[in-house]
Amino acid sequence: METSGEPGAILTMAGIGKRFPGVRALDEVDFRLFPGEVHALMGENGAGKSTLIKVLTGVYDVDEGEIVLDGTPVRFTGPLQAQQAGVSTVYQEVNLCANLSVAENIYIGREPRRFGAIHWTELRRRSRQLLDGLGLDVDVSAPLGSLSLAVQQMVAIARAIDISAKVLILDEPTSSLDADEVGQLFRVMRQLKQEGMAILFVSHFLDQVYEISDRMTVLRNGRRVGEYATRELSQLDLVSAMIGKELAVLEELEEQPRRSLATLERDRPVVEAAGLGRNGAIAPFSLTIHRGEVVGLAGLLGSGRTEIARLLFGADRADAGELKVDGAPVTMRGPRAAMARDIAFCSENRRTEGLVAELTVRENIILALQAARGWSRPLPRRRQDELVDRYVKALRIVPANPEALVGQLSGGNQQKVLLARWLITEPRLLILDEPTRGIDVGAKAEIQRLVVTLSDGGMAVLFISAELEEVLRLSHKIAVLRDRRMVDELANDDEVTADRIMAIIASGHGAAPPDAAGRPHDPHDPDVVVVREEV
Amino acid sequence: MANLVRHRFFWPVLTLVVLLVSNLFFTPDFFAIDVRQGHLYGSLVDIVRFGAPLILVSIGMTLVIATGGIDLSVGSVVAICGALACLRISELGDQNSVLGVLAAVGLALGLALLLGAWNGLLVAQVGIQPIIATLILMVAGRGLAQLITDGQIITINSSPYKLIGGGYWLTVPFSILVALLVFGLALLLTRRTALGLLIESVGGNAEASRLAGIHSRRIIFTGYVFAAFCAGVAGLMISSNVSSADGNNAGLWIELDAILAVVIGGTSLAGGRFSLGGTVLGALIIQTLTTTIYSIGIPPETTLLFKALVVTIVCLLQSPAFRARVFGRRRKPPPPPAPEREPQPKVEVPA
Amino acid sequence: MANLVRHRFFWPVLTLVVLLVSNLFFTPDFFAIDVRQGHLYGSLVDIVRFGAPLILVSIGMTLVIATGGIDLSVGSVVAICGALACLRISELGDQNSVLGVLAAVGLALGLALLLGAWNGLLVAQVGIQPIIATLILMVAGRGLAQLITDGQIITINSSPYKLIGGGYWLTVPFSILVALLVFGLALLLTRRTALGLLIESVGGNAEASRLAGIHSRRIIFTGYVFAAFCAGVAGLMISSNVSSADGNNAGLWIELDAILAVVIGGTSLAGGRFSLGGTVLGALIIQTLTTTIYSIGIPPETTLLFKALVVTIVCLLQSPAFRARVFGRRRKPPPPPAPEREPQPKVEVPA
Amino acid sequence: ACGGDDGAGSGSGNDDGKITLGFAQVGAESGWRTANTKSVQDSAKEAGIDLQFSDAQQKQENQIKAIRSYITQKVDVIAFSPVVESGWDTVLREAKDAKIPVILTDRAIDSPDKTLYKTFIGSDFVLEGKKAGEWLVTEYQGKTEPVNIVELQGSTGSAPANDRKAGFADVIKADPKFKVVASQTGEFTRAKGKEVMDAFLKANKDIDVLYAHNDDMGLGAIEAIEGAGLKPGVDIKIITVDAVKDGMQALADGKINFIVECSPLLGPQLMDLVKKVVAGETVPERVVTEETTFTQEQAKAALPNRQY
Ligand SMILES: Nc1ncnc2c1ncn2[C@@H]1O[C@H](COP(=O)(O)OP(=O)(O)OP(=O)(O)O)[C@@H](O)[C@H]1O
Ligand SMILES: Nc1ncnc2c1ncn2[C@@H]1O[C@H](COP(=O)(O)OP(=O)(O)OP(=O)(O)O)[C@@H](O)[C@H]1O
Ligand SMILES: [Mg+2]
Ligand SMILES: [Mg+2]
Repeated sequence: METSGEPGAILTMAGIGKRFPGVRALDEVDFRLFPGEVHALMGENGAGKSTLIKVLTGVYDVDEGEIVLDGTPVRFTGPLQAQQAGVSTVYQEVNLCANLSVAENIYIGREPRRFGAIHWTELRRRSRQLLDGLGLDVDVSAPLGSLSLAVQQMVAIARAIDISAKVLILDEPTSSLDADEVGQLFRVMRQLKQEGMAILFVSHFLDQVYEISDRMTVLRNGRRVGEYATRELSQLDLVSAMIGKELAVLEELEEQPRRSLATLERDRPVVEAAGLGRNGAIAPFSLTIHRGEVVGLAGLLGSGRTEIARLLFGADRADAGELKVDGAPVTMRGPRAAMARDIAFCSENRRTEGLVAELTVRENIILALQAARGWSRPLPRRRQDELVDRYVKALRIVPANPEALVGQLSGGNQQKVLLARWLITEPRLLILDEPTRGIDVGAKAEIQRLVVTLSDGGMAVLFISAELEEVLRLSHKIAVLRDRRMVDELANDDEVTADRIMAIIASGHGAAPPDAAGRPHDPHDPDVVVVREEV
Repeated sequence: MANLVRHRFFWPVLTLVVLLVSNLFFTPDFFAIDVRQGHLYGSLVDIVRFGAPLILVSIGMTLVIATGGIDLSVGSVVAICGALACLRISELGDQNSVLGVLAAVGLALGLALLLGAWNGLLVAQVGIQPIIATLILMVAGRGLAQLITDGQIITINSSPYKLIGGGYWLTVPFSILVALLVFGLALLLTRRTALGLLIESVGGNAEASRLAGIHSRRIIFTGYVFAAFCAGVAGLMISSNVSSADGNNAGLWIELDAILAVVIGGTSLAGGRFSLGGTVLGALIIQTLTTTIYSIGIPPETTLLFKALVVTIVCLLQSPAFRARVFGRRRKPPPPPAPEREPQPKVEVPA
Repeated sequence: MANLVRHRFFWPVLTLVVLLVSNLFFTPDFFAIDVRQGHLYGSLVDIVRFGAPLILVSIGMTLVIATGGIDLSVGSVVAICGALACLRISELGDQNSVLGVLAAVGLALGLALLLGAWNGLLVAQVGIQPIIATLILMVAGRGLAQLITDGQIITINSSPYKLIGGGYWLTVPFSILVALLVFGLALLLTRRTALGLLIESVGGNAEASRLAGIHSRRIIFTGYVFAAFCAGVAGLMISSNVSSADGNNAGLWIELDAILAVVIGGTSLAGGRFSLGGTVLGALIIQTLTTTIYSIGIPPETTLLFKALVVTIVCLLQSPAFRARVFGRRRKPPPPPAPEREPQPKVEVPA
Repeated sequence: ACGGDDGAGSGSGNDDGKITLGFAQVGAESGWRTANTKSVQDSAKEAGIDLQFSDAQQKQENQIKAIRSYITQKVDVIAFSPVVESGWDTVLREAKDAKIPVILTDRAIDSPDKTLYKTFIGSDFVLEGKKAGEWLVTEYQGKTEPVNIVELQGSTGSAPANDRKAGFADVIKADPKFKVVASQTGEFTRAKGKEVMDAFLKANKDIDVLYAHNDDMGLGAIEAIEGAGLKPGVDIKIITVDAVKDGMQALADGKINFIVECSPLLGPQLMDLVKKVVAGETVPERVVTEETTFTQEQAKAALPNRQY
């Protein structure tokens, strides 16, 4: 290939290779990106997508191969150089400074100035404008760390979009976004595309990929499988290209029977929350989860789903209401108290609240089980290996090396490790907060199947996902949240559709669910309104 | 009122006021300030004057700590700079030659910058952990200072040099002016330009900053150079104040006082957000504490205990967890090392 | 071979060997070990014997650092424990009474545990940053030690007490046995139980550990208590070795040596992974360095520079970034404080 | 020029006629220093002098601050034991301007302006070194074979260490048979003294004499010598400086051969001087503390009524 790259392409990567100790992350990968297109980079977890992006933007050195940007060969020494050359990137893990404000995060490194000094009012004005454009209404001077992961992701996107670049790279930008935000993002992406920007997009949501992309490149095990026009490749073909075999994953998923409350034998509740709430976080709610039941939480970004999970697990303390486990009232003093009652909580932000990056896969997986046993009764090594092996296989964690450091795993594989940690504790109530975030189609189906199997075996599950379809598919019962209050609870049956839930969220009320005492619960009852919000 | 109490400077200012007022019982004219022989004179002036070196060192330390580092070598830099300047001046034919003194001062400050660059190099380029990297210079620097002074104390007799630490300018002690100048400079550099923001970003999340295209290394490097520069000026001041350089004892323990001042001022040792004003306040508290110990005549055996007691109280008051337990239920996000049971730091935003 | 070079102990061990061998040029029988009067005798034995207190303190420091903290107060704890034990023994009717000595030792160690608990409380419960929290005890502790000794050096004459730091048991210096015992205990506790994993997890990510059901606070607390205990034993050893307690100088600067030992041993100050074996190695390197300085007759004025030089070399060798540049192209991800990409030849070094 | 009357009469806050003495101590770094402090405190009480006392924790800065605070408090006399030798001109001039007389104790200062202080009372460290050297010369008189000496210095750069080394070297340099084979700092502490001596013993086969700048290092070294299976005082002759109780005991036990006294008990002499200065009497420029040397026999005799 000539040095000037592919004619017409803004970016050409040829024969790219990258090794990490023990892993060949990229092997002879070619890639082309044209102006005015959205190009999806597809592949299983650990296929090398993020690595390709990092190699391109100078986060990692390239071992071999050639990168041509706009006709000139380049080899960036760091993200700054890439940015200056017109490549703007949102990396997979949200990488912002939690201690700085939203506005500062958006403009850091390119602050608007006046007389050499930072023009603070301008900085805030522009940030607000930019976020408005993405349909996000947040206080731009709030510290970023106080906002949910999804908002942080939107901020990162806003920052990247604002850098008027030639190439925009988005590595799994939608992994924790709701349909609404995804819509906003796509609107902006289309507009940028119109203006001639080249966009590289990574996502495990096939629907999104088909909706937005023009072409796609598929990676498998660090090698390029091929480049396709989106229109010409069926979803099934895409999946088999990614996975490498004719796996009828999608069909299987379609076939999965809708769970229904009718089929569930409601013996005894595992947990019952009555009027449980926390000032400023979630208004008092009532929720009962039975043995073998999957309860889904539906709601928009920031609607308070995570808060419910945290209260049930004792990660935060409730300041109102009552919580019963097995019929006995308890005060959750902390995660340990919950774990002692066989409750497990797989948190949504794997990086800050989940994994310990410098520990190995094995150590991360056994961590919760070991914590529950106490320090003096170490899990015998043989048993550790057994458990870890089983879940590495079951969840197809790559690399399948239990002694690899978790921090060096790809995002999706990290998520699987976190899930494995809680599965081996064999809980009676498993709280899953966005368990499928950043997980590839194959593994997602695997996890969904797992939830079904587990609940069939009597485990109670509280399932939170930004993907409404997933919630609908798995849950016996769905609680709908809006503005940090539970507005409805519905038994999942054929009547219940995504549209109907969206309608409930939009209108703010549905058929009032009965609360723990069996008495109908009116969401507008002033007694249960504990200060909704204070700014 | 509640707002006042919650202001981040409330507790430090209160401590300072309490310390100052408690002096009044032992020295009734403690707050008196008058002009004698054209010089401002009074206990309060003395506190700032003697506190000036600590203020300087603490300002530099603040920036280093904000980048997520720490600088243990400032005490040695103080000693080295004082020693070098005094050595050069002692070698002058005419110790009162202004040019000669300026040259000596310039040389000493140049060396300070170099020492800072060495620290910065070890931390930012080589990647040695800050405590260790600066520990090296802390140890080596004492040795260097001793070599410069030849293990002796160099005494000089130079009125231009004397000005820096012991002189007056328009009735105000010159050292106070220098400290003010450096403080103003640091404020200007960090708050009027983007430097402060960049430092906070690097200290808050170095990796994210790098991905955002910030030259983290350069920022960190600059921090150490600036800290060494401040320490150098402090070294000149201390040696000028006593017209001599003591390689062994000049600046001994000043790094710990400076770290303390930074923390009392509300900057977290974990890096990130910093407050220069708070640091100056912290340094003043420490200096006032020292002065108080002398003026109320704490017996020497208990001086250390007394000092520790006051510091403990200030630190407790600064701790959100402690305040919450003692003064009421308003809680703040937990500091990293004590993660349990604290409520989540969720700031409410109208959704 | 390449594997050997990449072993994490390769560079520390190499340094130690080089230091030891270089002694051979000055003291030909440096490696000779013989038995005199039923005691093991030789320079190598001395290094371990005199290094025992540092080894002890460093072991405790390792665990504290692994939880993401640091303990500056160990030196003061050394002084306090030595002082208390000696005071009690000096008050005994019969200083050779084994029971009396045991009681004194027990009392001193009990106090050490208490002091550790104080540190742990401030850090884990109140949430004061570790450097500051332990700085308080560092300052106050010296005062306390002086109060206990009344500013004097307490001299005792007790053969049972003498055993701890200066005695022999089956020809082996008792202090070496004690250090071995504590080392073994720490290894056992952290590696045969799950404690090590829990500590590493807390040090790596405290919030994630909390959510995984680990009592982070309790772990952190325990770390400080253990560190103080180790320091207490070291204090007994030091005072026993010279049969006297010096509240002012015992354990001075030992915290810095211990931190250094921990880092040389390959444990990151950021917390997380730790290596007790590496720490012992690090402590031995530091002690060997000190002995080397005596035996090759480095003049006192330059000992500090020499010490810093060796430490710098060790730290450089431990730095992956530096090794990459000097020894070849094998690269590792950069350590946290140096966030930017591995040095490219292009990266300007503003020095 | 004598400001005694002025200071006491008009300025002082205490008009009860009692003399106020501001004493700025170096610190509490050793037992010697503590005895010194006690002596000053006790004799002040005895002499009916009101004592303001401060501890500089070995820092000149602190000491200057303390002196300044005495000036502010308008005490009658300031006495201090300078941490270091130089850098006192300014603060002493301030005292002079405030007409407060100053007395130096125990350590001298290095200033060309002798009018800054009234007098200096204290030991002469160079002389102490010389006394140590002289004993050695006498001890080895008539012998020709080389004498290997090891020296344990005080804290590097401190005045006693510098002077005791210099005085000793000055005397022994006359005879080439005296050879200092190793000299290292033991930082004035027992633990370091022991550690360094241990290394000396390993590195030097043939040590005849140990000269330690204070008793504590000597006591530490004795332990090391015993540990090596040698007899201190016999196989290796030991000279130390200070004569604290523990040192005297060792001397009496024959483990040390000779001690040069460096007495901390200058309290009574100091109080005398204070009274004289306040009364406006002239005092000598230099008052040397009453000090002696001890051999083993003298130690046995002196030990029972040794106070520190
Ligand atoms: N710093 C590193 N050190 C060692 N191995 C690494 C490192 N970064 C990535 N890898 C390995 O490289 C491979 C590719 O990872 P990459 O992050 O590119 O996957 P991905 O396609 O982005 O996956 P996902 O969809 O899960 O995000 C993985 O096997 C991963 O373990
Ligand atoms: N659209 C928004 N506008 C403003 N603030 C928001 C928005 N979405 C989330 N937040 C902030 O995020 C915080 C946390 O949201 P929370 O995690 O409770 O929501 P969630 O329902 O779990 O959302 P997610 O879908 O991200 O899991 C809220 O306290 C709120 O401050
Ligand atoms: Mg990825
Ligand atoms: Mg959530």
